[in-house]
Amino acid sequence: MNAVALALPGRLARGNTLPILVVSACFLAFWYAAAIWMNAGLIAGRSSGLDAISFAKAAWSLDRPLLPAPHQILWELKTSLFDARLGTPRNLFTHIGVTLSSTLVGFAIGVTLGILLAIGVDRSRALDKSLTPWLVASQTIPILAIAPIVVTALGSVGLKGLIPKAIISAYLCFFPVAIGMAKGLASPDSAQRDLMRTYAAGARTTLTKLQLPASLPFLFASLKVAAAAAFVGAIVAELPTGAQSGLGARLLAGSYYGNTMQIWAALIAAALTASLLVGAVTLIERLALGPKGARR
Amino acid sequence: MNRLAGLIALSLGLIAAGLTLAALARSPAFSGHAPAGFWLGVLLAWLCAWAANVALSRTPATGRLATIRDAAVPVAFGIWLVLLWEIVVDGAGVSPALMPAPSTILARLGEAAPTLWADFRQTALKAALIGWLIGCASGIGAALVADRFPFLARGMAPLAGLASALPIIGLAPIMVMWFGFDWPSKAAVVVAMTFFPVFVNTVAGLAASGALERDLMRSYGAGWLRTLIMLRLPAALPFIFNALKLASTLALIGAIVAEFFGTPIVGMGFRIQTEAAKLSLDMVWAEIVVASVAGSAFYGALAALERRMTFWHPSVRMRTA
Amino acid sequence: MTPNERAGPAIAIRSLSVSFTTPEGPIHALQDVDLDVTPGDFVSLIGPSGCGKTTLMRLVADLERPTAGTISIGGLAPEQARERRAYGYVFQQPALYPWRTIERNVTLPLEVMGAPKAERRERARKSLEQVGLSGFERRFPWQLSGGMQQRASIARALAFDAGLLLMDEPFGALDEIVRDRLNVELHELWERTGKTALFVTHSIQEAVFLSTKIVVMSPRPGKIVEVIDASSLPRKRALELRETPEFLEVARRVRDGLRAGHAYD
Amino acid sequence: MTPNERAGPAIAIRSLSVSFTTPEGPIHALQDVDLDVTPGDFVSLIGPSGCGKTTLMRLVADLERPTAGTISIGGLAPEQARERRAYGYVFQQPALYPWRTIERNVTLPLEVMGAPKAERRERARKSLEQVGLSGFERRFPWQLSGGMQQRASIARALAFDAGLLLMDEPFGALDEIVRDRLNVELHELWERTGKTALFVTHSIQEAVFLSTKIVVMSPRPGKIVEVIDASSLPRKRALELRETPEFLEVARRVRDGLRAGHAYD
Amino acid sequence: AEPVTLQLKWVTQAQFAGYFVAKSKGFYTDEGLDVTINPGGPDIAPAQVLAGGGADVIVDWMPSALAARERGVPLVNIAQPFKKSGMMLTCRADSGVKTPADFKGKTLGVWFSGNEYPFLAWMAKLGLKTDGSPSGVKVLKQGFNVDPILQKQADCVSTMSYNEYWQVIDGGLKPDDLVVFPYEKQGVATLEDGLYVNEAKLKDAAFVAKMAKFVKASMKGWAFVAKNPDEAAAITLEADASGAQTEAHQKRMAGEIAKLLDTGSGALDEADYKRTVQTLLGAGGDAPVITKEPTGAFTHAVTDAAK
Ligand SMILES: Nc1ncnc2c1ncn2[C@@H]1O[C@H](COP(=O)(O)OP(=O)(O)OP(=O)(O)O)[C@@H](O)[C@H]1O
Ligand SMILES: Nc1ncnc2c1ncn2[C@@H]1O[C@H](COP(=O)(O)OP(=O)(O)OP(=O)(O)O)[C@@H](O)[C@H]1O
Ligand SMILES: Cc1ncc(C[n+]2csc(CCO)c2C)c(N)n1
Ligand SMILES: [Mg+2]
Ligand SMILES: [Mg+2]
Repeated sequence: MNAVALALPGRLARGNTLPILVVSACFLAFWYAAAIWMNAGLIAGRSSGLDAISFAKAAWSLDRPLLPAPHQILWELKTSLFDARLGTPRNLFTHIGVTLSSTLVGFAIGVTLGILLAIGVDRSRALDKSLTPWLVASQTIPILAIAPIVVTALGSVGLKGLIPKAIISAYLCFFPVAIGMAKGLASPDSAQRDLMRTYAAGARTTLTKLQLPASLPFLFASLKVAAAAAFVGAIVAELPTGAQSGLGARLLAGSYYGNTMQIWAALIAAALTASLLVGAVTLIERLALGPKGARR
Repeated sequence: MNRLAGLIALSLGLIAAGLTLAALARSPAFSGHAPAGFWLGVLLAWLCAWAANVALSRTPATGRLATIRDAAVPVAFGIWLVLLWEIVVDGAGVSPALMPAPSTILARLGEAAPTLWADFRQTALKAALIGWLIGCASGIGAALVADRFPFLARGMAPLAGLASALPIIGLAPIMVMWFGFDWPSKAAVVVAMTFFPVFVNTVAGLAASGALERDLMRSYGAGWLRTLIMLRLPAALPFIFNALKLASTLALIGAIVAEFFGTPIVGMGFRIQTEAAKLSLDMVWAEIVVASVAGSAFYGALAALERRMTFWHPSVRMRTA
Repeated sequence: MTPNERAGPAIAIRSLSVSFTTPEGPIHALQDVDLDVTPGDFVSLIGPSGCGKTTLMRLVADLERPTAGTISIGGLAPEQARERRAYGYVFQQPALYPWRTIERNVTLPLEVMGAPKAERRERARKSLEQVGLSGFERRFPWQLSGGMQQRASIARALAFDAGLLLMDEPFGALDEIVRDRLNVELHELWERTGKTALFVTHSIQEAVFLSTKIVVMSPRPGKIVEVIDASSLPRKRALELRETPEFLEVARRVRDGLRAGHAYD
Repeated sequence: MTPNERAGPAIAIRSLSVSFTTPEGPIHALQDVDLDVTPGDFVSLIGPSGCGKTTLMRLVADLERPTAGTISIGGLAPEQARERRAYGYVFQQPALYPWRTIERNVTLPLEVMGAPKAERRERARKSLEQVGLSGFERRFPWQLSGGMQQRASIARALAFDAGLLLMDEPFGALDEIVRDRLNVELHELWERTGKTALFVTHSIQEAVFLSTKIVVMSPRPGKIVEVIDASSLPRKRALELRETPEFLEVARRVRDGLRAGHAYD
Repeated sequence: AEPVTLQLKWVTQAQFAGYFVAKSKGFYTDEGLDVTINPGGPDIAPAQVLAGGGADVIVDWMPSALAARERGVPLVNIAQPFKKSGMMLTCRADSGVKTPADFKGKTLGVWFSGNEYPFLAWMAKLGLKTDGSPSGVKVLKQGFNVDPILQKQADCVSTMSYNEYWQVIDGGLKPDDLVVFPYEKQGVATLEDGLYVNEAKLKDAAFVAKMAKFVKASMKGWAFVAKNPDEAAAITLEADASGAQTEAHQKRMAGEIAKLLDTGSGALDEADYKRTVQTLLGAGGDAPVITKEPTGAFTHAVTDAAK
């Protein structure tokens, strides 16, 4: 491997490209091997006396494999993303859009709530002492497990469709934001705070001129976590609530009809979308904080 | 001292008043159609309780008394939360199929204790705990390997990024396919859920030791393993503990949700799901209470261990000072 | 409104004591401190690490409350003085805000106090020039060396033109040459404006060069050992003064005072 | 095995250059540096902030690689010297490990090198005594003042008895009295043991007091301006030496050299 | 038009074709109704939706409806388009199960969430324990698919004659590889897919009239399904927002559904009702489905008004 590295142009060898290529290749090879190994049982039952190559081929082209080969997933992704008519339920983009829209609404609600809570907790000692332990405890409630109850309960007060899913997303993402933001608001050191005191600055000025700017790196770090959490929240909220569209519904339908490929395709699509979401937050962070990121 | 005792007595008195109001809301005369005056009373009592809490939290205290005060404030707040819940459910006559009263949940906790224990063993002690242990251990192990072989780490970065963006819960049906119905498939989901946060945080923690501190080890001609044991692992502990705490909440939730995709007929997720469908929400909430108490206790234990092991870290020092 | 417009001492400290409560018991940081600062005085505090110099400054600035005793600043309580923005404070650390450029760090106090934009920029320009940082307006603090950051924080205190300057080891992070230069600059500024200054340093030479009065302190608990008058030295000073016998004599007295109060070993 | 058991210079530096690549282009930290250090020499590096003193020390310690030129330490390459634990390094910051007590910080190098427990404790006791920290063995670093932390880090370098001492501004954080005391201690240690020392300081007085040779540097790119010989001063020194004309003469030469190379304004 | 919300018990599929047809063909509009059909899912308990006011009328199975009734949600059956049960237990022949007597010690996949009652009743009748004790059967909570039987994780799984059974076939097992036990033939059949409303609302004559129109139009839809299963399947497919259903499967399902229907007035047959109640009462056990004979659990008022 070293010889290869030396033979390659310097930049390639020194950068991340080569390691990524090598590791990805190993990973794919491992996957294909695993696909043969795991699917062997399914083939053996049906057709016997195959030579090694046709055996591998068979293992990589099963309809309902235990582990589909990567190219099968890619093919499924391509079919469901680009071959199916746009805007129809058969096109995966439709489902990504549905999940994304409730993710974004939930994210907006959760982030707003998280920031307000953090400011409240920062301002009021009573609120901090009373609320903080319960906020931590609230995260141990398996909200995802009671999503159906939540959805029906919300339905009974007239909240339907996108909103219940968004509320579950918001529940999952307000906590990291509140914690991160509270940390950020408390992050200025005593010298930085004392400086404001020497200027006889009030609480509001201290908040806008010192605490808010100081908390931005913390906020963005937790926004990334929150974006991923909101997305997972939206997907999982779709699982048990009988949502008809969305990536969660797609996973469920795949599972219901034993369509392994559809599950994998939905999973990969979800991972890509989540990466994009986190990427978008990172981009905003860059724009807001400059290339130095945290700036310290 | 006097002020503290007085305020705690006041809080207790107000809680007694709240209990009376709750009993009133349950009485046939009020249940389901409490008059406006009643609600006004509830509001008043609650405002008084909040004011007492504000005063309590502002009371100066040191040492033991401060500990008492810091415990009393959230406890009083929590008790009132439960009281309000009880009063609203009873007083407004909310259907038990939508939201049961805390008193009913409590009763159910007692009656169904054996079932709850069996479910707890299946989901928390087997799936969640074992999955958590494996996930955390392999996360830390993988981080060490990645640290030892930077080539691997650089190559794995994008794959790890993508994998950690997977909604891991979606793996549950696949895991059932691979590992069967019983707890191992749930533990596998928990492993997948906890692995990445632990891996990422450990990697960050291993990078946390300062350049100067590392130069010091270098100036002693210390190798990778020695530097790891004497410097980088201790310096990484705060990060690792953060991940372990996060993973502990993920683990129980993951194990519960994974049971949606097929289980033997025991387990917290199984119970929540089937009882919810039968409209026995008191049982559902009883399971949730068990999950929250167990989750908080585990989290608390980890936090205590963290404080002991990272006593030197500024964030811990500040709290004890 | 600045303290030296009033009659009486600029700062009057009477039987001041401070102790901090810690888990291991109380720490007596200052005990029974009395001090008078006349308007236009330049007073240096010198003493071993941990003797309470910073604590004393913080008390004057109303960043800490005394356990006993009183402080008056031009007749006002420290809190009122702070609220009237009677002083500029240079901390031991630069305490620059990393998300603001050097210029916007310097204009920060003016922003808080609501000065118009044009004035803010003009004042920033001037005070950055005074500390030799012209041309670094658009840089961020982390792009400057430690010494330059400290100078920026001095510029920030100068930009907002208070009658009383509180400076806590402002030149600690600088090398000798730059330090000498800034000593001269600070001296000239003080001489020209007639501000009152309270100044902390570890350097005997610096203390003697800048001050009209040198307060020598001793630790555990922090006390004033001696107040040495340096007004015998000329009011206008240049670096050469440091080689004169008068200067060396005052320096010797300071050193003796320090040694007397020193608690090491 | 220690360098001064060998013939030839303890450190020999030949046409050494270092530049750092940064996103804004290369920074030339050192250019064409030549230096010889005889075994038993005490060599001080002095120069304005950013002139490359720390960089030069780090190169000797094999914590940085040169862009051009060679370094030999008692005939060995820096890497070999480091692996044979030929030097003790005191960094500009204390770099103590917060999870270890002061004692266990001091025994850290001995642990790495596999010394038996009893010997570790005995050596720690001795070197903590040397820096005046007896009684603080069980404390943690954050419970000590900055100056005490710096002293602990000196004790750590002394505990492990290398023939070559690299000290980067070890006394920067201390007040004058303590600093004077430690100057005397360090001088006596050096005198007694015959170690070779490379020492960075910002204080002219300190440099002259301790050294047999003073290297004056100038910044951008870091160069040696002048090497001033101080071996004309007696080998055994006491603080009073600082008032003698010979001492003041050497100090003046250092100051002039510094001023010549200084790039400020 | 009067609004009506219908909550289905399961995802959009030909099992509910009658309602989709009625909506698509305008039978509801003809009656002056504006019907919204909400699909269900694995964890949608229609009774809970009804209790929460999320629907006017729901499709549910009678065992869970009666259980909900005992737990304080007063469901009343207003119509019963499905005459026969489609529920079966499907076993692998190679597991050695030939008759119910062979179940002992075997692993059986069962649906929960209120759908387990007929199974529990059956096992009670066979005298087999379901709590995991060795003298009984091992019960798995079956997921959404039939993988457990395909992968031999279970010896038998629950199937509907119109749906999961065919997935087993599609999964590669031949009918000869399977042994099926339809509940109808085991004498433990319970009524499935009835229409239920909240008892309190039935006091309102206007509501009864509205439901009468709804049932009438729905039965018209079911009659259409019985005659044109293929077209009904196509209409269902159109209504499917998940995009996961296939035409072949839906056509087959519509054909199987037609065999279970009673395309008359939709009125509940009291004999069927009695049989269901007896089966459930017989189930007993520690957590009985129902403990006493229900009263007022069905009404003919709506179907009478629809005539
Ligand atoms: N917030 C605090 N809590 C407890 N002790 C404190 C606090 N602030 C200062 N002290 C203690 O009070 C004493 C005086 O501290 P102070 O910072 O005023 O010293 P100093 O003279 O400024 O020292 P240096 O020269 O090192 O800056 C020290 O012993 C210090 O440990
Ligand atoms: N890792 C690095 N990357 C880029 N530039 C560096 C790096 N290390 C040092 N420099 C630059 O090299 C020059 C010399 O730095 P060095 O730390 O050796 O100075 P110094 O003489 O020790 O200064 P001081 O007295 O402030 O400690 C400086 O201009 C510094 O900015
Ligand atoms: C997880 C789960 N599986 C099955 C059912 C039961 N069920 C209700 S309608 C219907 C017909 C589908 O073919 C079936 C099988 C359920 N409620 N939840
Ligand atoms: Mg200080
Ligand atoms: Mg340096």
